[in-house]
Amino acid sequence: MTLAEILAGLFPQGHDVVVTDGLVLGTGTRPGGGVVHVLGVVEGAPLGIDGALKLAGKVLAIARSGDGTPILMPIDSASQRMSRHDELLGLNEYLAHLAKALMLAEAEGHPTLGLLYGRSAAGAFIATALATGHLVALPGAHPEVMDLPSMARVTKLSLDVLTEKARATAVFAPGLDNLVQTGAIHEIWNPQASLAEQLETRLAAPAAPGDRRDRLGAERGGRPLAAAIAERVASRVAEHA
Amino acid sequence: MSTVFEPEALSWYEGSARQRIAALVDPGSFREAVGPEERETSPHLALFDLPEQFDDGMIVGRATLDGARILVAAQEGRFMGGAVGEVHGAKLVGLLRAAKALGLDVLILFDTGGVRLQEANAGETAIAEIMRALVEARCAGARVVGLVGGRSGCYGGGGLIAGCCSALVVTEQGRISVTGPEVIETNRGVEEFDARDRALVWRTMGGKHRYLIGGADRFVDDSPGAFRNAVCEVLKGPGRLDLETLDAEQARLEGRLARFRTAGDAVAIWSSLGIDDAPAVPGLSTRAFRALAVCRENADDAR
Amino acid sequence: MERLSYTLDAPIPAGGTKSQAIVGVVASGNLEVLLERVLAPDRCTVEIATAAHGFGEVWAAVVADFVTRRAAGGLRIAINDGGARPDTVALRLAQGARLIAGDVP
Amino acid sequence: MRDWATQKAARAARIAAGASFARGKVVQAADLVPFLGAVLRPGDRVCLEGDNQKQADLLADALAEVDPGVIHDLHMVQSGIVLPSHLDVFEKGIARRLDYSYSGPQAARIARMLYGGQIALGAVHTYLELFARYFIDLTPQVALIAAVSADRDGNLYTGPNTEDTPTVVEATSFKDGLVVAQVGEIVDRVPRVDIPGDRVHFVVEAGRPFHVEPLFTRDPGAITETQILTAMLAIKGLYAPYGIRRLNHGIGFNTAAIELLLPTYGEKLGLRGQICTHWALNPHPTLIPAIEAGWVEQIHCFGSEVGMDDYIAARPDVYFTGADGSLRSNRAFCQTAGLYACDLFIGSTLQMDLSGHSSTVTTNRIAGFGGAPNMGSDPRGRRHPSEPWLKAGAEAYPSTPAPLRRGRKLVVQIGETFGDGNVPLFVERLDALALAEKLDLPLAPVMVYGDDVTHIVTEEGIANLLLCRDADEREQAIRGVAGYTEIGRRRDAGLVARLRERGVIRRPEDLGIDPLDADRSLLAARSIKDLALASGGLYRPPSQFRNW
Repeated sequence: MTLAEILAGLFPQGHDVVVTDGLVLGTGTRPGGGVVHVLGVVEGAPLGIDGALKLAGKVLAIARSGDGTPILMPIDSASQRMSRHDELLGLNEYLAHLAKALMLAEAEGHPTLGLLYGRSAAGAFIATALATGHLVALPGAHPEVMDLPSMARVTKLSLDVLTEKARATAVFAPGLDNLVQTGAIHEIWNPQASLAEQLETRLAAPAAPGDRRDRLGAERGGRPLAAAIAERVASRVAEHA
Repeated sequence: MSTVFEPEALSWYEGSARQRIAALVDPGSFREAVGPEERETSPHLALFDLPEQFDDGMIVGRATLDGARILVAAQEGRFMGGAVGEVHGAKLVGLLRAAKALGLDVLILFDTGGVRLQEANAGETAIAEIMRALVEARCAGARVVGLVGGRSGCYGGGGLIAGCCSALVVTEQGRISVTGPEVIETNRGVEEFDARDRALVWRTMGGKHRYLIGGADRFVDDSPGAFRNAVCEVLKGPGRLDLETLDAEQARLEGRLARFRTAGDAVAIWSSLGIDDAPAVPGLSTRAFRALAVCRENADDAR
Repeated sequence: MERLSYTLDAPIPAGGTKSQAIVGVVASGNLEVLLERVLAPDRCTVEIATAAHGFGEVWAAVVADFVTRRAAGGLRIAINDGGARPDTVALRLAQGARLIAGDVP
Repeated sequence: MRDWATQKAARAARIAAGASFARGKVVQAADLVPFLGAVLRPGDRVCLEGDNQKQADLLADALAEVDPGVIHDLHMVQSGIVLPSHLDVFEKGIARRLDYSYSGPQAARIARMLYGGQIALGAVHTYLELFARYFIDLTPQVALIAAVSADRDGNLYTGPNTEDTPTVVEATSFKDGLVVAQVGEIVDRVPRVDIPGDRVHFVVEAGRPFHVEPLFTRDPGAITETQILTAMLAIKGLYAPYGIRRLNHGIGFNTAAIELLLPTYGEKLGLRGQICTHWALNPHPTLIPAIEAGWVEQIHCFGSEVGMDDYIAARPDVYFTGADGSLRSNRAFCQTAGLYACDLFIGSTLQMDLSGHSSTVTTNRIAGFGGAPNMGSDPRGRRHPSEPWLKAGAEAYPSTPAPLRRGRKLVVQIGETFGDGNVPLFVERLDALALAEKLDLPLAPVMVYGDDVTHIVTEEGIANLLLCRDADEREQAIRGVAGYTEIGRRRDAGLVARLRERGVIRRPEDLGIDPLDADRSLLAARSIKDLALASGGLYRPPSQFRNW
């Protein structure tokens, strides 16, 4: 689906969303008349220091309003911008700042909903979609940490061998299903059904207490150990303390 | 007349994660949680016929520092380059969740190349969970201090986690970055980044540069004692994370971007900070460098 | 990975009272050695998981020398090996025996 | 009547041919390829200067571009096969025969080309041996050399990396050969005259310095505990008892560890002033802490080392320096010094057999020798006594009356029993023998012959071969320090125990060394940065060695 189709589906009442240099900003009107803030990275753009800062500034402005307006973050990005200049200026701080801003906005009562409909990768994925409180995806989305050819280079395994291994486990190969199985993506929306209804259902759902991605990963089999280990560490540390 | 160089007993850079913890916290105070004897190794490395490590390269537990209770996590940068896999990441998630519940400060001894490729999806998700748990712990009042001075630096997702910490202590060897030099070179060509030019790597991502642009809060010698002193100092400061903090960080990062948008190289940035002999910065001793670095961009506790 | 396992008579009981010790890291040419005091003081077992295949004879010789020369009685030893050379293996084993004896912090 | 000056006439013809591309002696870099085409003749013996350090790289690249239809069948007589272009000339048919010494970086490619018959090999020499042949039967007709700067008369400044240049020029120019120099820049007045201008016929300005490989920089960060143990054994078990003051070190990490242990471990043993005072050695950065601690009286160098120039210039009491203040190195003289004036050579190898023969050749890699066979041999022409030399002689020939007893130079092989990738150091049969068979060579490329080796140091201990009385003892002494290699595991335990009682084999514990003390904290510097700091900022390491 294109961004225009998605926005039209999400906001039949209309929206004022514009895309500039790969960043999407604006609001959409909800059926009941309220609005949803829309901000994200689209058109396969990489996320660099300026983009991250711009998005974070917007998120912080929303958070300061304290009106509880939800934030929807559509994502179809590349990875973080890979450049010497971005790193020179401290890209890690800019990306982390954006992620923190999203989490703070959520803590201030603005539900954050990631909507992955295209690609996303590595640090850009972490700083955007994975920093939202709830991440949904549309079929056709293609998240990846590293593509298989690059992985083949690093691991010195042939592409065939890697592809074969990818059949046995969800844990390393790119792709939507694999990240659903690890629990990174909470749910996949149905593009045939009304996106607006699915959005409203989601926004009406009570906020889940805490981060349950590791438990999802255990339930879905993509991350068999993470939840149990985290829990065990937390309880052992508490015992000692 | 120079004298013989006499190294301190333990170099942070050379030490193992366990040695670093032992030398950092109060002697004998560290209690590991889910230690190597529990053999919680990676369930995924066998698929690649790779050796496992009993602690999966992540050591977590509690300890005391100057008598105060703290939580500690340390990455072993030599095992899989300190990369974050499922178990490795989950241990830190659990520790940070405990920090929130217990209201205890946390030290993270970074040493990582980022996500572990052989379990990339698990590692990527774990980093997102770590960041969330870290932010929640900080919102609950815990300080989370990152220590960066290991062999593998603090790359990829590690750099993002570091960016969420309330304070960072770095050494000259410590590198903080998202994309590593080799990856930039592979993707963009050697003209963009010559990864073999190590001086370039360090002046772009190394501890001195990060300290000068306000990307780190303390710059210390490569020794546990130096880290300990700096950690004790920053633990006295505020670590609170709220909108005010992030507004201040927004202003700080906007200021940096405006000031150095056109700078092509670290040396140009250092010059514009007012350092007369900027090319000499990498060669300076810690003491000389800190004296010179009074003109640095301040981090203002805004992170 | 190749897995090897040895059970030996150990003439010298491990010193000290620590229940466990660990030395080394798993990296190319390096290894970790986990020692646990769980056996009778005249026995020693060594389990090895190694990335380097076909060195069984060498491991047997290194382990036998270690148990003869160092205080290894009572120890269950587990090794994860990243293809370390025998001299490194022998050194780590000796460091482990010293560590569990409490000679060094 | 016989013309007794044909060679002079030939050179005059070359100069005349080259002059059309030159203004005075100066040739433009852009004209280099046609210029070389004009001054060279098919079948010429050509010395293209290059050793394990400096390279006449501009000239090498140009030579590889000449038309093989015009210039072919050259006979290359040069120290180093190091740059890709050094082999390109063979691949293109410009050159055919080769006599050389060292080929480290091109070891794999030269092996393939030798097997493929693209190179007709004369011999692999040691440096001094090749230099000697320049004056007897391998005199170059054309020498293509490298210098830092030149004036318009052709006076050359070779700077700290003088290395082979004086020898090459001496042999070529005084036997009516043609000398062409590449220089970084042409100046009005050179800082010092290393080569007088009347020996140099053409000069080309490269506009950049010649390439130099930092071959002698060893990062202390990479030194292992086992290497430290071998270094402790060498210091306490060899340097101290023999009182080794005059010596040469190889370039491996074991010897770098020795250098870094002198101010710490050596100091603790009270050995300062007793050992390691006079050296034939390149300016190893790892020796800086020992120099600063007052261990070293003087050092003569084969070449320089990248980043060490300022440090050397600031320590003229230690190094040989010129009127301009910078290092004067000279490979031929330093090799001679290493051969005749040193009491010990210690270095590493890739393979050693049960007779003690060692080689760095494997079936896929032919690295050549460099200076090792010269350093690592007993000079039969030596006549001056010294304590270590006499003591070693007494151990080797106990029944010979002292006044007629030769001394022995200590030739020590040091290394871990297993190398990279768990490859054993000790083997039944050297790969060099297989290579000799495959290439039909009359002589296997053995780096150090077994009868020159006096001691072997591994982490298991020291074998003193001087004390072995027959081949069987010798074999068991070697097996006795061969660790867990197959050679080591197949030792005769009883005989090895007896050798140990006689002190032929000495274990760490026999020397009061606890292997668990072999810790990196013993190193006087644990990183390149430590070395730079120890030098007071005078040592400026090349970028690839930095982590700051």
